[in-house]
Amino acid sequence: MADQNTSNTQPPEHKPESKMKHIVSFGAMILLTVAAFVLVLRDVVPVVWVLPLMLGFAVIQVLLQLFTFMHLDQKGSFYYILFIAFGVMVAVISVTGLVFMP
Amino acid sequence: MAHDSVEIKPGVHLETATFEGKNKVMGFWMFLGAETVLFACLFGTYLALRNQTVNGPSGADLFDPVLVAVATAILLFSSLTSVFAMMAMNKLDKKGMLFWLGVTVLLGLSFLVLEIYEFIHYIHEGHTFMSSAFGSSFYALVGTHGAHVTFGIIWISTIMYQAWKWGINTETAPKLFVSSLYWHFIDVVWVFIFTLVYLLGMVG
Amino acid sequence: MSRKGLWRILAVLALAMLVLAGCDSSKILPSDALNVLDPKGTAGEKSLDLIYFSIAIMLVVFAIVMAIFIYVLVKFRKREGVTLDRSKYKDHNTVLEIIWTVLPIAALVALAIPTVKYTFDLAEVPKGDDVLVVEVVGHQYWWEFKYPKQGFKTAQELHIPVGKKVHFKITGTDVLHAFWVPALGGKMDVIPGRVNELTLDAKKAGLYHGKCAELCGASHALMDFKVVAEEQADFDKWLAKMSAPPAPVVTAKEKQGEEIFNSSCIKCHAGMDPKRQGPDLTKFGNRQSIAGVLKYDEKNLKAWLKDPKSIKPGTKMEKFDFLNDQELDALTQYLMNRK
Amino acid sequence: MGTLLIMIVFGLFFAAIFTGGYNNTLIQRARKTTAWDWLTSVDHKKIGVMYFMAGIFYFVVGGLEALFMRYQLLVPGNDAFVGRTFNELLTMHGTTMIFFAAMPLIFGLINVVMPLQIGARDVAFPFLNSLGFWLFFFGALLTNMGWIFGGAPDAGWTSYVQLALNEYSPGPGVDYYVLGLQIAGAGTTMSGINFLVTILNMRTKGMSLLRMPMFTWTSLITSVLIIFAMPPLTIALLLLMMDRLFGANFFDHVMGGSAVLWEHLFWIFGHPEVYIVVLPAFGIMSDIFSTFSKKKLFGYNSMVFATSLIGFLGFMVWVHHMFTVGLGPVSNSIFAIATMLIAIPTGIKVFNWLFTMWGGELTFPVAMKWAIGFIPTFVIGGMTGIMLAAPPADFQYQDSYFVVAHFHYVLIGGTVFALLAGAYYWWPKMFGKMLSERLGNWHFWLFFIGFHLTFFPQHFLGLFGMPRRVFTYEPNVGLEYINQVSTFGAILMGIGTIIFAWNMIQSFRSKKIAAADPWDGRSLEWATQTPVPFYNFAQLPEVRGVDAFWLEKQAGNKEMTPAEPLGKIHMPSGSHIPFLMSIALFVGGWGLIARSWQIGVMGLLAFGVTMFMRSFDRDHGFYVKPKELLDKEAKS
Repeated sequence: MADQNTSNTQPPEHKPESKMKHIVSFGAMILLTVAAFVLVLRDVVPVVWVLPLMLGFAVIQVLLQLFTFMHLDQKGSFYYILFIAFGVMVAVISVTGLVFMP
Repeated sequence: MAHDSVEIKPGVHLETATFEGKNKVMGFWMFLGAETVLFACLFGTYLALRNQTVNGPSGADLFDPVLVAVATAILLFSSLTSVFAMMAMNKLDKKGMLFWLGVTVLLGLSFLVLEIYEFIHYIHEGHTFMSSAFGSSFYALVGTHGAHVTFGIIWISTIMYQAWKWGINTETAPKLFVSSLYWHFIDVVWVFIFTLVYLLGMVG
Repeated sequence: MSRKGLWRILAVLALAMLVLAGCDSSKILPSDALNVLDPKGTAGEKSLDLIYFSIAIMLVVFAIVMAIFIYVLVKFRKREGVTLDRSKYKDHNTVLEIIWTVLPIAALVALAIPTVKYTFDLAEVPKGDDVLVVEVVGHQYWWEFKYPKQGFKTAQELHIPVGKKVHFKITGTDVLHAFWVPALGGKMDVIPGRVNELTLDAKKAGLYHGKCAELCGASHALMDFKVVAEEQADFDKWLAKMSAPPAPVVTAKEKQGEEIFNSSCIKCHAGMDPKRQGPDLTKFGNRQSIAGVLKYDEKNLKAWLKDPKSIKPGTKMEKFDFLNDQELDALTQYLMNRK
Repeated sequence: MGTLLIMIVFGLFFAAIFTGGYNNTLIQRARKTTAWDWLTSVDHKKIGVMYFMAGIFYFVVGGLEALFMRYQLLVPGNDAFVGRTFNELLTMHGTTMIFFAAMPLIFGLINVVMPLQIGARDVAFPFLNSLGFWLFFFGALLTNMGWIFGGAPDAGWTSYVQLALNEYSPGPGVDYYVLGLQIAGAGTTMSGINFLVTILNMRTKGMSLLRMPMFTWTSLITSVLIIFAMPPLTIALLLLMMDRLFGANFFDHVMGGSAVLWEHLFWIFGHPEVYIVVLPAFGIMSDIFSTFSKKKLFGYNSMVFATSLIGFLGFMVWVHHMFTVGLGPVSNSIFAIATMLIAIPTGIKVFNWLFTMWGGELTFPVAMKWAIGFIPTFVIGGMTGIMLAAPPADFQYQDSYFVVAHFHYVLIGGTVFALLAGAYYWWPKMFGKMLSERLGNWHFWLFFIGFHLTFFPQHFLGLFGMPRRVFTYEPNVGLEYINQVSTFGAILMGIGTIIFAWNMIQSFRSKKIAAADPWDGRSLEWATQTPVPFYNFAQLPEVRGVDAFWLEKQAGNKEMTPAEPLGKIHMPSGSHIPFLMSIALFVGGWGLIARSWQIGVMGLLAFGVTMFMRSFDRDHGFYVKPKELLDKEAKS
């Protein structure tokens, strides 16, 4: 990344993205959403499991968003992933603090 | 540096073709990192205060699963259409891109209408911004998200106009790309809102 | 600047300090009433132990750093005509770097162990009949002390028996305050809508000063209270006095004072309106201070009644300047006889 | 209402100027003025200078506030500034020093120096840079407007609820704090993103991350901290604004709100904020030690590691500001240990500085004197910091003068000393002139001695039982003389600052242009000409290692080896939109403070309009041709 300042920029060539990938990812998101709704509206699992499972589904869904829709799976995303990860870390610490130390 | 020499052809990542574009995309990811923490603080506030209803209605009394399911579906779908728009942009297919962006904006608008309807409904039920700490924190969190959606709709519409007038080039492509990132991010936030606000509220 | 100039300034400063110190020791030496370094209770002693222990560790570290620092400054300053063999000075040294990473860790572990132990010690809730429970309520800008078991409350003045654990349940009604008796031990925040707990004791009888340690408004600086630590017998006497029915009103003057009290003061001082609550004055005659900051005498009481805001800015107490001298006299008499 | 009318008139006036409502000749004439040049500049060096000068201004303002407080505390029972007035002074002193003095001074130095150090021609987002500055400027102005209109904020710089709620702080005071800081905070976040992208994307050829000067490294970590620490503050301020302006109930315990929530949000921001202001100070010190020891920084890699670790740990220690809140021994112990951990990377840094000097060839110009003075001072501050990290001991220190002494040792002994060192060190690059060493020595010694006289005794004030933020204290309990010594020290610091001001004025008046490399420097900023041309480098340099310029000088080269042939250089054009945007928010914010919703909404709408102006602004800058460059180079 160091010498972008000077090198004559060669536009990154595009690896063709398939529409299919996004549609599959979208389908998975819908499924996860439905699953979360089912967890809450029907008694399929014990109550203590509802929140962790729901959160798990949400996290998977978000990862799908980030890595397919938001293109974090592409090359050169190292810094982006680093910063989002750090943001998530600070976010988790803050929420934990706010919720568990009232 | 702006290089006039970037060749505009299908399959080129126009959004990061110029130096400005690269900076913009990276800067925007950092902004999203900041937004993550921003929303986390609102979530933390909401979770800390959500049981403080002060004799008002609680989440379990208020939330309607059908409404939330519809809103979620709309927003998820708009995220997909936004991806389609970006794929069209990469193929330099201006018409296709504008079409998908149009769909995205319309879906966003319908989400907004649904949310406004929902808020009006709650206010009739006695759940207002001022009624309790639960009310304040609920509207602060969901309202901030709604404000982001509103801003996104205005933003994307503006850039649609610019793309329509100026075409898809190294100037408009980064803007389009960044606004689509923003739109996905709004969807990401919504995933947590429907999980931690609505579904958790229904569990009690 | 010449070196001479610097020394001149230093010498003047040192002289000034000496002259000042020679004047009046009560202005430079801490008083027993509120000295963290000379605690009169278990909690304060524990805090002080840790303070001294951490200072000791820090002084060792400071000495090491300063020794290297001074050596470097003296040895390696640029001198005309002297050249050092620079090849032997490297720009990194893994062994050294590991040493100054590991040694601090060791020092910190040494500090962390007693820290955690004492943290849990101080949070321990004492049990048994022997424990005196006092409820502390912080108000802008006064302190209310309730003795729930004994069934009375007082303000600005906390009496505790020597040698007994006193368990405080601390809460507030308006803004944040912090309850602090430096001579007895550490502080605890006063948070409305939340009850915090703190355990203190006094090992020696005496009068200790209490402070509000969290910015709470215009008169934050004046939100003082007194802690009277007394032997069990004296404390029991005080309890009896406080629990007894109020002294009868005898003289005509006191009667007049009572009328004035019942027609105006009572609005706030009998706790009818929680938002405008003032201290309970049933046993005002036993107090040692007025408003927590003034010496208890007639003159000060009158000054306070005439213009409380000039003494405590922002206090909710109204002016009683509509009373004429005679009425003021009657009211003061009445108040000071309520024992 | 009168205030509002004036504001409207002013608003129209500015709108007219900027939109061309006036006749064109006037506009043309205005565009040629120096003021317009600075107002619309996107040059990182000019913006840096503006940040720096604004920072100095607020440093003096905050210092005056401190002197007023010290005067009040000279004797017990003094009645010069009591009650609310004193609370306004202490609130504005804290707020001003942290947000309007330390931060802009740091941003000033980062702006001027960092792009030069990495061999860039400008920052990544010149427009955002300018916007960040003007938002800061108008945010700071708005906060200080309280002194004139309706009372300054008086709930402490921490603005703890419920004291900061309408019921206990009636009037607009705290509103100024809430809105002013929100505007300034938005600018800060932008600058953070801008610096970070600049450092990651705009380094010249060969400038790998592990070859960057330490100041650039600390700027990088600080930028990361800014990006992730400002949002909690934004939210805290937003919630407080909702409570005060729109009747929400986040903090009112009667309606289910929580005061502890505010403390959490504030300190989740507040603790990283401490590192935001102190890390760049470490960077400045590292560069200065290295330069004036004529040696490469000792343990460069461990320095980088330590800086990152401090930044990382900075986010998980905030509860040590809240030990007495009653969160229980488990929370307190965890955060106590996390806090102590920070001592380890900090210790690494101190030893690395000492060993940078070890075997060096030390010279002591004023910049180095500040750095030397920094070591013992900062070490004391760090040590009292560890002492404060032990909850049982902290129960006694918390909110007493001991804490005041501690954080002044860190913030003055660390940040201010470093900023003053940086000022003397980089002055020639910033202004093209030198500061007087003679006056500088007076400045240093007076300030240094004054500082220790002011704050060292305050440790004892705290241990003798004096709470902080009090406008008076009891007589005859051992507090009088110590307070007097403290006040005396504060006066010395004041005199030192006056001498510094005089030094600056003398330097501006002097005609002598400084040498390009007056300190025999090591990093790239010294490889530029003085004064630095607006494009910084005619040809971007190629970097071959840490201390790039020094390496070239050692190899016998006078200049850096260029990494590119002489070609046309693209530079961004100036823009008046940032100024306009900030004015819009300023007016809108003031409208909200005055509880005039119309003006508030108008301001926000105007802000929206300026955003469109920006979006549709298709000015892509201009090119500097090689011929012009050569002419310029030849001239100088």
